[in-house]
Amino acid sequence: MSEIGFLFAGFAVFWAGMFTYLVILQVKIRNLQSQIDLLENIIENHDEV
Amino acid sequence: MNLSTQLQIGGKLLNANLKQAWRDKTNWITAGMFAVTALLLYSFAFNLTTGLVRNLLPGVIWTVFLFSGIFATGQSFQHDRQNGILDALKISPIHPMTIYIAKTLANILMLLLIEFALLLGATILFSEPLFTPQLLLIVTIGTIGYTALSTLLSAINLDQNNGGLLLPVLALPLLVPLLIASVEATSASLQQEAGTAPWILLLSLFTIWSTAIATLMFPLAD
Amino acid sequence: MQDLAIETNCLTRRYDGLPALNKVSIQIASGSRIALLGNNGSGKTTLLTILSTLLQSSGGSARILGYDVAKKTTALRNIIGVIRHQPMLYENFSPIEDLELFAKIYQVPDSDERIKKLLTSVEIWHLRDEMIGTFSRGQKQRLMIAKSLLHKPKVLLLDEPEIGLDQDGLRVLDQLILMNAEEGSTPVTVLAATHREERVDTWATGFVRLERGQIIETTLSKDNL
Amino acid sequence: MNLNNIYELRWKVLPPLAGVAMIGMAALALVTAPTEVIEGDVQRLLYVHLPSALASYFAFSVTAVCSILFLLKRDFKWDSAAQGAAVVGLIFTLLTLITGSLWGKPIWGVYWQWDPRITTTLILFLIFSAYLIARKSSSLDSDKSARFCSIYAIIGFLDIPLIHMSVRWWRTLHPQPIIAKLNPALPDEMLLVTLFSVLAVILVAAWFITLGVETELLSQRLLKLRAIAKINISEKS
Repeated sequence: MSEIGFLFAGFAVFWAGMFTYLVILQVKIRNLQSQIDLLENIIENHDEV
Repeated sequence: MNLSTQLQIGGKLLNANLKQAWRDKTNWITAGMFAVTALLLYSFAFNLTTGLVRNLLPGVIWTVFLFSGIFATGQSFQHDRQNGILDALKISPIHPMTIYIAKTLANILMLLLIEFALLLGATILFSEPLFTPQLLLIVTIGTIGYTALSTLLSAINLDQNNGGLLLPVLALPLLVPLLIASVEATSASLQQEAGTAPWILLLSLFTIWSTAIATLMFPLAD
Repeated sequence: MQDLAIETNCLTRRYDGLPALNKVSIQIASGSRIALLGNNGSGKTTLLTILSTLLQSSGGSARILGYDVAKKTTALRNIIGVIRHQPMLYENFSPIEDLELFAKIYQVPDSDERIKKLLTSVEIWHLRDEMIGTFSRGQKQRLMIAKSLLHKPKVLLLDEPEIGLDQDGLRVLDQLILMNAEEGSTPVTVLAATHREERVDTWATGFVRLERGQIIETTLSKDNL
Repeated sequence: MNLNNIYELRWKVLPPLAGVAMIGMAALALVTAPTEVIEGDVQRLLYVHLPSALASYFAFSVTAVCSILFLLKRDFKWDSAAQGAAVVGLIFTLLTLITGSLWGKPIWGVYWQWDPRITTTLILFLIFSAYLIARKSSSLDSDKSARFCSIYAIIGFLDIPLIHMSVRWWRTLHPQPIIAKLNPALPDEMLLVTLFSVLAVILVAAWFITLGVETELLSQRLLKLRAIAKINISEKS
């Protein structure tokens, strides 16, 4: 691999790592939020009954 | 409660811990057995009878000591927790630090007994002068260091099912400086070359540091 | 007015988000003997564990004879005697060895006398040099009764003290702890969780009933003291 | 304006700021910064490598501080914060190690060198991996596990100087081929770019930490809601 290759690989890994983590976190938060909303709905409706 | 009564009680508790360890030897015999087996295995794998012994011995000694020691002490509070003694001590007016120090000291004494016996055995088996004052000092300091940490970690059970097994593995990364310092000090001591001093210094530093931290942390772990 | 021995204020404890104890407020007068009733999982053990300073509450406060339980002071620990579900004994010690250690820890004066007297009262003096590990549950429980009284506590926190005891053992329990009949002792406040509701009338001066971590019924009558 | 208000601004301020800083950093590192005379273009990896290392230290110190706060206050939000920060720290440690090896191959000829700093970083990685394994393998709401892990994190963090010292002595007291790690005083321009990169990556790390903490807090909340739902359902039946 040429020097530029190593440089490119390093930056690629760096950016890719950050983006991946960001995406994973966003998906996780969205999932958690939707589950929480669902449960809150259930609990509220339950109280009315 | 003042310091002198606390010391007296600590002494009593240390005595009780030692008595308990002596009567229920399972843990310690297991640790000893593990150490002997590991030593045997190493002697076959590395062919320790050749002249290269000196280079390998420090690593061999310390991996054996560290693993057997952590496995034995990692369970040390387990027993007290199971029969409720830890609770009995916690609700008593005794200071948590005293509980911790008494337990750690008992562990150290039991481990030193095993380790010195092993050193004596290894001296005969490998015909290397392993029972020297300097080496005994290094082993003692190192043992105090790792026992202080592993006893603290054993005080809190992580989870009923896997805590006991997970614990020794978790303790190892924290003990890297100790392992490096002990191995290097031992190696320097065996080769009788200059350079033992800085390693003993680092080892002592680690031991003082970990003992202090662990003693301060124990009440918080309560 | 009588002093309060045990006082809790909105005491709460949660496990995994579930409240095991939910805003429990009780006031127990000094010298009264209160039975803590309720089904399994109603929060009895949790309440007793918090009061014996072994567990942090998630909210609210608790005081024993004016000492804040959360502060876990030596003074507080010197005045409570505890029997938990599980015996708290060195399995490979003899009763004498076990009690001697704890007599030292609690700085009990004339400890040899005291130990002998207690072991005789719970009727296991003849077992004094046997290993505790070989004891039956009932024998261990008798030893626990002796151990909890060792330092003459002012407040007793008992979690099902009847476990393992035979008729004879129950009599010992009643005499020593529940009826406060130990010789020469000042009245002790007792809070005891129990399932043996038929026995409550014989010793209790009042009761607290818990359900799902909340008090559903109390009778803390002070008049029949 | 108190601390809470500042923290409320995190979603408005951190993402755009971090994003702009990162793009600026890429431009500066790849285009503006002069090519290093000896190492050539590979040297530009320094602009992601060094900031990553600093960001990981930053994250782990957040973990340690939050662990202390948890032990003192016994409030699970500090436990969540410690966990969230530990994950971010691990990611940046990993990035540090990877970019370091990619720099090491053309310069040293090998990907891995048992150099004091690399070894210390690796051990740091192991310690906080162990921390996360311990934390995730036990109940999220368990007081005991949280206490154990807090203590572990604090000891691990305080271990760093000792690890570094021991590894350094270990490496330098041994006779071995000297590998020149040429790090002459950086020229002014490079220094500026480096400082800017550090700032950018720390901003990103802060943003990630807030996101990570948010995830942990939501998990805690979900746990509580599940418990409440369970009670409600059992009351109904």
